[in-house]
Amino acid sequence: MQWAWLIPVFCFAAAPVIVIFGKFLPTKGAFLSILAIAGGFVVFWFVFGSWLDADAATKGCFTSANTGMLSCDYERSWFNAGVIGAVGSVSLHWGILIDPLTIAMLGLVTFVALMVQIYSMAYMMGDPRFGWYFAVHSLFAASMLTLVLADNFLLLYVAWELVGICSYLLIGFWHERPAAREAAKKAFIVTRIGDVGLLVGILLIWRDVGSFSMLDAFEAVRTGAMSEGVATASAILLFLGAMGKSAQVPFHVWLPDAMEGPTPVSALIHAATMVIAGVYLVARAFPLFEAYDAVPLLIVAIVGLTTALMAATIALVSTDLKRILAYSTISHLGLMMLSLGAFGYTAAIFHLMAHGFSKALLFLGAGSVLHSTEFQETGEMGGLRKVMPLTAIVFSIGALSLGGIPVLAGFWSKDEILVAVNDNRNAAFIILTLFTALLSALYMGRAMFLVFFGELKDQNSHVHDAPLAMAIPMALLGVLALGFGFITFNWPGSFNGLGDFVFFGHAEEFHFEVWLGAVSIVLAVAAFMFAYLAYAKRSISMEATRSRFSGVLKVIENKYYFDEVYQWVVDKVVLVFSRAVAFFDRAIVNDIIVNGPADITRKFGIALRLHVTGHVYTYTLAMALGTVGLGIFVWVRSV
Amino acid sequence: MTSLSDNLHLLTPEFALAVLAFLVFAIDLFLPEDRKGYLGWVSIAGLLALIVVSLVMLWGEEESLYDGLLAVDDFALFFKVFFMGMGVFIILTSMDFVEDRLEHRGEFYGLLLFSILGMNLMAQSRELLTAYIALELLSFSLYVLAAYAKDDAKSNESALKYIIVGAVSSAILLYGVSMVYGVLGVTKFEDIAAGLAVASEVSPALWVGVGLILVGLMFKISAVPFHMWAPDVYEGAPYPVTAYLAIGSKAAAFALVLRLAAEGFVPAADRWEQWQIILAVLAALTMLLGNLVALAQKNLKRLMAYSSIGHAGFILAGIAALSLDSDLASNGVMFYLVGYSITNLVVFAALISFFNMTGKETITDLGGLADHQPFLAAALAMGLFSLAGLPIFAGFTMKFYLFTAVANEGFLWLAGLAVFSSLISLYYYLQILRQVYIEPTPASDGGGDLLEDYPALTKRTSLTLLTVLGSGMAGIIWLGIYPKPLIDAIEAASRAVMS
Amino acid sequence: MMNDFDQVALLLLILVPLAGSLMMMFMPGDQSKESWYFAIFVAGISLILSLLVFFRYDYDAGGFQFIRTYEWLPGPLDINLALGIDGISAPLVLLNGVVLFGGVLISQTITHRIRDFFVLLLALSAGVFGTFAVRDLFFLFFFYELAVLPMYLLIGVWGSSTDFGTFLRTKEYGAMKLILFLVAGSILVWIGILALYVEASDNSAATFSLQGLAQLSESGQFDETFQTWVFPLFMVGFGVLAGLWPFHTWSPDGHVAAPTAVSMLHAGVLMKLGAYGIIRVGMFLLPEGAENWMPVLISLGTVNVLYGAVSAMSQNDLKYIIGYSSVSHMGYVLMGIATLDNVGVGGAVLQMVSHGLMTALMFLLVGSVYHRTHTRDITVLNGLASRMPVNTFFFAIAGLASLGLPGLSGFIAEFMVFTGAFRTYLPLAILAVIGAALTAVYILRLLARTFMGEADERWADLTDASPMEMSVGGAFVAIIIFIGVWPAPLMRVINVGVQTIPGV
Amino acid sequence: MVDLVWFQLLSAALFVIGLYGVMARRSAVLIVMSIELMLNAVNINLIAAASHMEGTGSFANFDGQLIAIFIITVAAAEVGLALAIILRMFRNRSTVNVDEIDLMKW
Repeated sequence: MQWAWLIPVFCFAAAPVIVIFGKFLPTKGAFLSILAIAGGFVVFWFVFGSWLDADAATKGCFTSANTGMLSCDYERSWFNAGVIGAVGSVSLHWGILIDPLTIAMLGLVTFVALMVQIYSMAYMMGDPRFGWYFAVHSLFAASMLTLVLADNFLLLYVAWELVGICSYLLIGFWHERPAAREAAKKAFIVTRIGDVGLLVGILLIWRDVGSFSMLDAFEAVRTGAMSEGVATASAILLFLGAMGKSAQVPFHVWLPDAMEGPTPVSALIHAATMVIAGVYLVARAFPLFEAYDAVPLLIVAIVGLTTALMAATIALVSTDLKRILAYSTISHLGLMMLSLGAFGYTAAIFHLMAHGFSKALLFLGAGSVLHSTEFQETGEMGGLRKVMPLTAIVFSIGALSLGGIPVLAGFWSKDEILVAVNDNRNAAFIILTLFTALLSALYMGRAMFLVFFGELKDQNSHVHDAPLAMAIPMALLGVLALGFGFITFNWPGSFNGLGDFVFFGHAEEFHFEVWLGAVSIVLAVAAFMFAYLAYAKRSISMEATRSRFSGVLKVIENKYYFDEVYQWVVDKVVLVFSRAVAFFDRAIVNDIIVNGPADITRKFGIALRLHVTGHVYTYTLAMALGTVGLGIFVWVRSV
Repeated sequence: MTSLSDNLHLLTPEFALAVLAFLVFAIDLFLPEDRKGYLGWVSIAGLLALIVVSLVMLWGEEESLYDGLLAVDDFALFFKVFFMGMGVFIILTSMDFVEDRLEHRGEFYGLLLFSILGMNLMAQSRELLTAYIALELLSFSLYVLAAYAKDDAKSNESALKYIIVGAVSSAILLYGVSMVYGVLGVTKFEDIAAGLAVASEVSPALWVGVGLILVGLMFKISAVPFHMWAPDVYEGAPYPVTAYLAIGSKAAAFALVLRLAAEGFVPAADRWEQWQIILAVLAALTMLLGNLVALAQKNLKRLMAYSSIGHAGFILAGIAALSLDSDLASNGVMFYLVGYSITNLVVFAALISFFNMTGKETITDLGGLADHQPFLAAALAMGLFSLAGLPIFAGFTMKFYLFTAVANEGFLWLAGLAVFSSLISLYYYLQILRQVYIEPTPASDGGGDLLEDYPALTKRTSLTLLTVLGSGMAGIIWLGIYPKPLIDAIEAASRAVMS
Repeated sequence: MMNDFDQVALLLLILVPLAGSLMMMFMPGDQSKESWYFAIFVAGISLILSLLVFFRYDYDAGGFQFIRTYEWLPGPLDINLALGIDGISAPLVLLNGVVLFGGVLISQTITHRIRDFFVLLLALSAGVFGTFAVRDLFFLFFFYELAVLPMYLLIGVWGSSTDFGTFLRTKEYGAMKLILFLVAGSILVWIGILALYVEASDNSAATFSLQGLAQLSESGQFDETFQTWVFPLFMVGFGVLAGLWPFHTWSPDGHVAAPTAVSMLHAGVLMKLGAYGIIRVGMFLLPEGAENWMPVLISLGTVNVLYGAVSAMSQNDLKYIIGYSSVSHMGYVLMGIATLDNVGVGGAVLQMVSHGLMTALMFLLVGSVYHRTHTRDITVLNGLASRMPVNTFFFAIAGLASLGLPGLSGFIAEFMVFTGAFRTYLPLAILAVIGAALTAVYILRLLARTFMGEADERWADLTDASPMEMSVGGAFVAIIIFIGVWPAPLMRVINVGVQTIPGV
Repeated sequence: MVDLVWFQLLSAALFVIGLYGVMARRSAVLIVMSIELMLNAVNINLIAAASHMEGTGSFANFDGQLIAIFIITVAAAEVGLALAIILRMFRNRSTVNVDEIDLMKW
């Protein structure tokens, strides 16, 4: 288990090698990247295995007093700020913390990243910056893996930022396109705003606890050494960071634009890296959130629900395939947050994974579509199942899973969330959550039927299905999206369900609220039926509805005007302010405060020189006056 | 009681210098016009020989001659060597100029030698009348030298202004002497000190007397408000004379002031404390006004005049900081004088060299100099940086030393003001360097550039000026990096007057 | 053998560039390439010396090492060339060695009065080495001024004037402003030094030796009133060179006018002299004064951070952006110093090194771009990435280091500064963190405008960085990454240095 | 014997008149003459002071007379020099009016 650090290091090592030597290697070094992540995936299984074998007596392992899970912590000194042992010095460490949460995340990240990379081999073939793409991909995966392994907040922040920069590089991969350029910038800066909160939160915790170690912080919360104020404040600040990364309202604006990157990148960002980091952070720092009165969790729940609802409505009216998927991601991230906010720790992680596999699948499928049709608008598609059956099948699996159709992974995880919300939050929450679930099924159905069902357009008749390198990952992910949900059950004798593996406080049994399950099934099925009728069969016309709700629609189609408001703030406030400061610097500080005295001195000199008149009698007069003046000076002083 | 002629041999350098000067005048009568340049070399050889003689003969002597009128001590020796050395370099600097632009070349060197004699005596005199005579010997030579370009109206004007203001200041000085004499009945420095120290309440007449003596001397060092002659005289006088005024006459005046203050005023500690503040105020005014007005100058010589007024303010601050407790201030003053003289010598040598080539003397004419005459430009840069007080040049160490001394005597505000004035001076020094290094060669009246009008600009600097520049630059850097040998000599000199 | 070296190491460190500069004055041929080769040679030796000094500094022993005192002017002034470096100056010496060597290497683009350029550049670096290596107030000031003085000519002669439409910035203006500002700052320093001497002298222990003065300070000879009025002299005086707001405007204007190598040394090393001075003189000798003034310094530092960042956001000239970013980043240094916390001050020192490297790298790259495109206007430049991928990559690294990306040196430094500030001045520390986020805005704007986007056809013939620029830039990038990933070797040295500061 | 104060007052008056002359006169020659007046004031002061010195005889301290003689000599030389310069001035500029002698100023 001590060797878990190898998982990210493989990928870290691959990146510079590809950048520097990529030109001389076959496939421009892409194979190295895949090898590295595959290596990571293999090591993951060893780590998993050794965790299963471990108990509290194993070196570095203990049963966490906070979570109750068996955790293993290994650290190594990074550097010291201040001489070791001196008052006020700070020791910083590389450290890994392995507990079921980490293991779950490791599995998800390594697997999805591996799939996406294999897929990319085919998808990105022929791009001039093929090698660079894989190098950044490696770095991306490595950063994300470090993030989930980190045992202290500092290392987490390091990885957090690296994830951010990698997403910047990948979103802006086709930087020649202005849209990509701007999207990358937007992604980085918006998440960076959240990061301020994260960093301040981390430092606040450190200020109170005196250590960056998460375990120390949690311990302090548990024993009450950390006051309620600090705990609440820092939890909220951490959540700010999570909001940025996980695209929660109002920081969600970057995610839809991030579609400008290559589609496999979107798959990676949406499924296994970047956006789930926020959810992971809240889960990881859960002791802080739920301490005292758990005020932060209420905030998390509200933000999560708002996000889920708002994004779902937008997804419903988007016509761009990737955008639908993007808003769907935002919506589901909101659900995960909501789940966490409703104490549904296990449910959130479960949904995170289920969603991860499904969304990766959807994006890869969408990528396959875009790759061969070169369209992004759903209006240009339709009936594609006839020309690309495999893609159609896997996409449908993903869509159904996220839509919440039973036995698929998404159904089970969503159900867990509903249970958690029902148990811990009031009726308004559960109603809105169910409504979100309905919307979710509706837009998934809409996307699926619009793209793959209905009439095949002539322009798409030449379209072919995905090549092997793209097909295999899709197929593998499809299997997971289908069957992953079953790990939530008790399998007597071998596995007691996810609730027994990842949990907070105490292990949970799988349980199923019948009325809730029934309602959600009904809603989901109804939604898909409706979508089929409306978008595949076209037997229900949407025009009437559209015109009736045109006002609301306009707001939704404009994404609630978030972009416009931000744009206005940037143009009219930030930039104007910056120009004002720059002008102040030049006109006031420089021209008046700096040049002013200089000019005055020079002018003073110019004026003063006139005292030398050129007439010799002035000179003697000055001498005489000077003498008298000296006399007066002496006299005044002596009096 | 020793006879008046007992130790007469100790004055050998002065006698020899007088003889040398007369010799130069005499030979001048017989030399054909084209060989009069030899006289310069004769003077140089004589001065060098006298430096050696002085060093060998007078090393460590501590005597008082003529019943205490003249001192033969380390202080006098130091300045003697310094003045004669400066004389050598001034002659070297002026040779080309005199050759090309002046008549009566022989007398030029003779007068120069007389003025050096006057300076030597100023550093030696310990009595007011003797000091006055020595001062006039120097001044008269300078009046004539200032008027040396006799067909140049500016030269005439400068000499006229100089002599009128100079004579008035002499009269004031003498009036002060008469007052002091009237009250105390003595004129020797040490007796004055004794008289000042004894009197419980100094009579107003004595106050006036001492004050007027100070005024007379302040004129010589061009302290504000007795400075107005300086810019006009500097501007009008022939270039080498300007250099000499800035270097020699100022140093000699300070040598006299230093000895007078050290032997005549400082020992009367209570009085001195009262006068210190007066001198400090004068110093403050001088450094500020000199540097401020220099900002507005366009003529190089005039600018250097104001610059030298500013520097006089710095040195005056050092005089104000003299005290019985420590030699720091007198060391600082002497160090500053030496460093300032060497630096100014380099600057003037470079400017004279440029003037010899073009006959131009405004700042803008220097444009593009670095392209035609990199060596001159470098020398100028070094000199000006040194004047501005930047390391690794003499200016930095000497300012640091002097200002430390000033601050240490309790005049931190004055030291601060001095440092601030240095900043102002940096601006106008850099304006010169800007022309030299950054601006292009200016267009001439004929439309071409200066180079076409003055092909001499591309010629090499003459060997004599090169010697001056080379040794001056070496001196600047030497004093800037390792001034200890000089400081050792200065400490010995200052012990002679301060103890 | 190595012990002998230790005896003279610091003297050599100062003398090699100084002697090189003086020797070069007398080399024939102002326009010849030989001057460049010779300068490379001298800078190379300096680099080796600084490497040796840094790596032979024994951080276990700590304190001042390579101590050597040469008698210079004993007696009442007690000025001696006392040499020695501690954990604070050792990294800075190394930084200067690296930046100087890099700056000289890429200066082959200087074609006008080559010799004079290197004469001045080497003199400047001798001053920098000297400032870091001496333990005497006189010599500290001596070398400090020496480092400043060549700037006027370096900018004035080899710089460039730029017309910004609404206003004009000539090189003469930039150069004059720079030097007047810096010398004005040193006036305050000078007065402070005099005050220290006088105070020591009044306690009948007249000396300029830093060690001697520190002992006086320790034994309580400088009372609090004295410390409180003298410290601001040093704080503002040295602060001017560190770009302390509102005395910062010389810096962006100076950068805009300066040639590449000069900008590198100027922003990379010279500005650090100011911060170093505050630590070495202000904090070591006047700890109580420092304590009383720190709230002011940290506030100004915070203003620096935010003001610099906000100003940089709307600039269109590459050098202005980087110039203002220097103002902003030096704010972290000042903040770190002002925390009086061993982590914060350590962060400040590390930030000096880190900022020195990354800003030097940025100026190198701007120089490279400007040399090829003849413009620095980011509204004109576009899509350079496809023409100069290596430059782009380096610039991205430097920019990311500057916005505090983990894994690069800037993060560690800024993080430590924040840490220190969090412990002492929480509200300001939060503002500083926000400042770090603002950095991202202008850096990404710069990267996006300049390097990303469709390559203009005007740039069709552009070449990438020259091999020389590539190797220098690569070395800088490598160091930046190295420090970012594994700062321990550097921090060990800095820690022992910071530990000795009284009051920390 | 007349009290010393009267001599000193006479001397002071003479000195100030001379100084006034230097400032008020526009002819260089007259300025030089005024300077002579100032120097003579000094001489009166010196000789009077010397004759009033306390001591064994009436000429116990004759330094004052000595100085006066020196001053007379030097003054003579000074006048000669000044007149020579004024002469050159007149040759070159045809004027000795100091109002017009201001080629150099500021």
